[in-house]
Amino acid sequence: MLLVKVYVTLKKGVLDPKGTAVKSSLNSMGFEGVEDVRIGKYMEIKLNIDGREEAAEKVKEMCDKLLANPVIEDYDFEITEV
Amino acid sequence: MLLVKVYVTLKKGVLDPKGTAVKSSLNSMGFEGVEDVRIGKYMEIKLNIDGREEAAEKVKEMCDKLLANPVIEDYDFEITEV
Amino acid sequence: MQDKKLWRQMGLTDKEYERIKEILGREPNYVELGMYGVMWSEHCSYKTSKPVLKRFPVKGPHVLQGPGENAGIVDIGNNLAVAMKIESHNHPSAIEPYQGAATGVGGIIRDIFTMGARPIALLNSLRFGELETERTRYLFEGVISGIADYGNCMGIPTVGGEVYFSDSYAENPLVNAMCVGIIKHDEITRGKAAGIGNPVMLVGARTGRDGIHGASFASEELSEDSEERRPSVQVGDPFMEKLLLEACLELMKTGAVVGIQDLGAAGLTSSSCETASRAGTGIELDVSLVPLREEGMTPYEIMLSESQERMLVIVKKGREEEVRKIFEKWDLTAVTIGRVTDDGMLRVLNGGRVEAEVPADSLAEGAPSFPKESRRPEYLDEATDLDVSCIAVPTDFNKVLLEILGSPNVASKEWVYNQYDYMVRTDTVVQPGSDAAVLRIKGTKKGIALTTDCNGRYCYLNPYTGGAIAVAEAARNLVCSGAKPLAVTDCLNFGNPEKPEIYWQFENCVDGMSKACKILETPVISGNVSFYNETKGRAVYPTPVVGMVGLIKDIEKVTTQSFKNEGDMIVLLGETREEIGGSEYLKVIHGIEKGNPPELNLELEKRVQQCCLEAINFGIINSAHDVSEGGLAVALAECCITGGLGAKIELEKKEIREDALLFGESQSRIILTLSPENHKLLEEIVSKYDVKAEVLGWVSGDSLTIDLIENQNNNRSYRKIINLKVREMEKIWRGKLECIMD
Amino acid sequence: MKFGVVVFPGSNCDVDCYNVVKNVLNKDVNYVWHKERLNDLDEYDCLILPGGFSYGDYLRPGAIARFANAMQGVIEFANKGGLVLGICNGFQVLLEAGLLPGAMQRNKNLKFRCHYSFIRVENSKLPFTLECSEGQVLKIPIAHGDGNYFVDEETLQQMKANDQIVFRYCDEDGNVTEQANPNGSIDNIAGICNKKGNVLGMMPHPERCAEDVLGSTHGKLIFDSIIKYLESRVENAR
Ligand SMILES: Nc1ncnc2c1ncn2[C@@H]1O[C@H](COP(=O)(O)OP(=O)(O)O)[C@@H](O)[C@H]1O
Ligand SMILES: [Mg+2]
Repeated sequence: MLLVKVYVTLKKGVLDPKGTAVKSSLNSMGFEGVEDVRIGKYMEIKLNIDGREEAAEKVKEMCDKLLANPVIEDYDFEITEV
Repeated sequence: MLLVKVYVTLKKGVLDPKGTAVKSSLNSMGFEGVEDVRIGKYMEIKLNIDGREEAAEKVKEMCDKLLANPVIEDYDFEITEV
Repeated sequence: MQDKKLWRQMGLTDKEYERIKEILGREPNYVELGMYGVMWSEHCSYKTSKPVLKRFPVKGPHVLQGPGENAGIVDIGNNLAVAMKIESHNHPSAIEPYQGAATGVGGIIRDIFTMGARPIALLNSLRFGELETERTRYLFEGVISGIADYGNCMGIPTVGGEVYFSDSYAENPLVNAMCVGIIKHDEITRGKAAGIGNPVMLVGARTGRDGIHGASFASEELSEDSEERRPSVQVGDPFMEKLLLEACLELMKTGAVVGIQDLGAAGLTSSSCETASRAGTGIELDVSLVPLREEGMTPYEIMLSESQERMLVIVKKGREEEVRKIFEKWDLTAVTIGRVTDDGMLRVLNGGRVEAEVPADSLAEGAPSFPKESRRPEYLDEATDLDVSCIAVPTDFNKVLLEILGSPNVASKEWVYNQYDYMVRTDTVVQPGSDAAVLRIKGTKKGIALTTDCNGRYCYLNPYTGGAIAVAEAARNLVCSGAKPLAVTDCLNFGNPEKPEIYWQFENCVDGMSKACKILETPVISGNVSFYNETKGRAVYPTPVVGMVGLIKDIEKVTTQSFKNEGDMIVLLGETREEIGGSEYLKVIHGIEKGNPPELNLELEKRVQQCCLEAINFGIINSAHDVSEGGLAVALAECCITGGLGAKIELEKKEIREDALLFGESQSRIILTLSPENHKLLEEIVSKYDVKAEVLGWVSGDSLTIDLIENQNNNRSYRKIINLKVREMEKIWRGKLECIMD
Repeated sequence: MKFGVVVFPGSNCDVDCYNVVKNVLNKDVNYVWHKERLNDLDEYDCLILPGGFSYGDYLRPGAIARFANAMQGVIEFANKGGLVLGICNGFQVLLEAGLLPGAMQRNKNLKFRCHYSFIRVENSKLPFTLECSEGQVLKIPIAHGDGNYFVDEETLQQMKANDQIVFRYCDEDGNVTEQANPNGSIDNIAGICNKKGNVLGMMPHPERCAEDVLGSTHGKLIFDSIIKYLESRVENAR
């Protein structure tokens, strides 16, 4: 079984309403030095595929099609054996 | 400047409607071997604090207080220099 | 089992344990004990409250279903009926406000469509501590978005409710959710497991270890990964519930359903034993057939899981395939897990092995119930001992009015309800923000009005009167919209009933409510009790929330509180007495939460309401608003603000204090406006009902001014005591919550 | 003339759209179930993608719905010039499906917002806005949590050049101000169309304000426009 960790982040230049809100909450809670917060998604996918390469290809396709929105998001992933 | 990567995940056993929906969508799109999907949050925080240890302490506090919901979520983080 | 007194960990008393042994003629095993533990808990069995709830009037010519089913149902004519129910989710919301409130909404929606009704509206009644603390703001914010996200996703408009803030709720917020559905008379379905041999199906979400009775912690049955087995908070899945709703309603139209019951508290255990008990049958089910979300769940866990979004359906034998097809269409699983039997037992199998076997009826109805000791609380003497003459009458009433308008209890709740989709389904004719929400009933000329009400402070100071006022005010709110009050659903929120003082509060509230329900002819058709709302010995204010539905014959005649036309005459129905005890004014301006709450004369109340309704039905009333928290001045200000118009008021100086005149909360008062040429007609109606109607002034300009007229030695002198721009009042009233929260 | 209302699991304004077309406009209307593989939607003249929470809005609003079987048909229908109106969640689906440019994000204040709002008609030459006038202010409800429209600067300029911005949030008098922007949308955008002008996406709900009893009838203008356009198309064909 493979464990795929997918990170979806907002593209540079795209405003991040959630991140902005969290940053200002942190600031108003008294946390100093918080310069920027960006919020994305973290997904864990259990994949029953033999061969990492094939898996990587599939995961890329999943990301392109569904898991990330190419207009505003970038993605990255790691695959480990479990 | 420090870059903190925070991963917030649902605790084991906690229902994940989003993950379930994505899993069944992937299945019906024809992706085979997708056994499970869990969806969490991924955050990137730019922190202007000297000293990783101090930073780690602060980030832990942020997670406990705001970034994660301790009743249903776990979290983990990494700190790197940038 | 004997030596460990395991039953105590499951919340059963020694006496109850003895009773179980008597019923079974043997010692219960672990699974059985767990099932009795939850079913005989206060939450499921009503063992403490039952004897008192019997005092409610529950009958009426239009009642189609009273208490005892998943929801109550009243007739509204045209072969249509309204199903409604309110339920608390206080404790879960205190632990996890978002999910707690969300699953509360999910649960109450299921209660409605379980009856075969299409849910058409949601309301909620909420109590929090004062907004000064961060914790309270967190709870408030979380609860509101939990309610919003669930209801919005379901596409059921959240059209009304109430929010109060008081220290007494700081540790124990109250989250009561109400749902209203519409149904044809011949489509009413009940939670009955009838017909020996009929299959029992489980549909909807998979079963996980959500919210399993806390008692399981310390048990010996927990194995290897017991760390992982901590009962987790229930997480709501409104999308799943939406599918479940549509599938169930579609299914019920096929006639294949014999009985249906949602899985709420005590999950599979309660739904199976209750349906069997109602039908006088038994149920045999096999936990190995239950679709699971997690591995290695024990029969105990499966029977007690409170995973949301599940339904138990008893279908006619031979029609399982039809049922399965409908659920498949909605991407849901439906599996047969058992069948109806004739031996009255709830038998739990695990593959071939019998895991539990107990009389279903004894689980559902067998909890020994005793009235509790009841004693008048001592605090009452102190709390009602208020010498009003020691309270200085303020000099600057403008300032006082603005301050009360900015009190979170009085201020506009827009910050709350703008997060709710209150328009979906396109029936919402009167949106949140008036006295009651109004929905049209498509295909008819009719509408229904909905409200929830309760002033916990009144109930604290005088439970009987407070309970009665809750009912009276709810009815008054409906009447102000042009609706005839029909029926009540109630949610009784109290502290620990084992304390005689709390039990006394409980009894007195119920008695006051019962009296009011009788006189106003609004029977109680469903409800819910939530006890143990207390922390460190401090209980919440007794808070018996009243949800009420009323019928509007002609949707064109709907009335709202806002002033409509320049030049309209303003009339006050009812009478202002010197009553400032327990008022918002005393709390906000003087920091006092004491005194006797206003008196309520129910006969007068009824006449005022009938008078108002007749005038509205006559078509001469342009706006109607009941006078409640903040008194006459606040009510007038609200009419002005929501209508965007000012008013010129002249009040006769009476034998009462000026602060009582402006801010006292005397009951049975309604502010009406009408065109002056209709005044004669109004007077006729008023005299018929022997009600006082005082002309207060006119809708006019962009300010609210109140002049006090004093008659001295045949000299009339005028003194301006209020003079405020509507805009200025609006800014404070509308902006307050947003300003605190954002 | 026939309308189709596409129903995804989790759609909840489907009944409202259906009701308006059927009972207010008295036109033919069908539900189109998401599982249907529609090779040929020619029987329809206009398809409506209704509001709601398709697939719970889990992941991203509209993201999963766009893979529904019926969407293939909708995309072909649109490419052939058929009228497609996406309202609220329907708009989000159109964005995810690439029928319209841009993407939706969480409202700026992170909260769901439901209330009447005002929008200004920026393009009144579309099949959807014929009955409106340029600059006309419509009073119309919004109800969404993710209505914060985003598009990159370059595309925005192209859209402007093509007259693709159809509605913008404004105040009662038609001023496009930041205060009137309920969700943080770029340029106060409330509704856009594709280049050809046959696909419209809008966050506000016209189906909720098409009857007097509900407080505004401005939403009816959109439906009336569609009908007028379709009628004239029939006329022209003759
Ligand atoms: N305060 C009350 N007044 C009237 N009826 C009540 C009250 N509390 C509970 N009931 C009735 O008792 C029955 C059981 O209530 P409850 O356990 O809350 O229902 P559910 O099983 O749906 O959770 C219902 O029919 C309900 O209407
Ligand atoms: Mg129930």
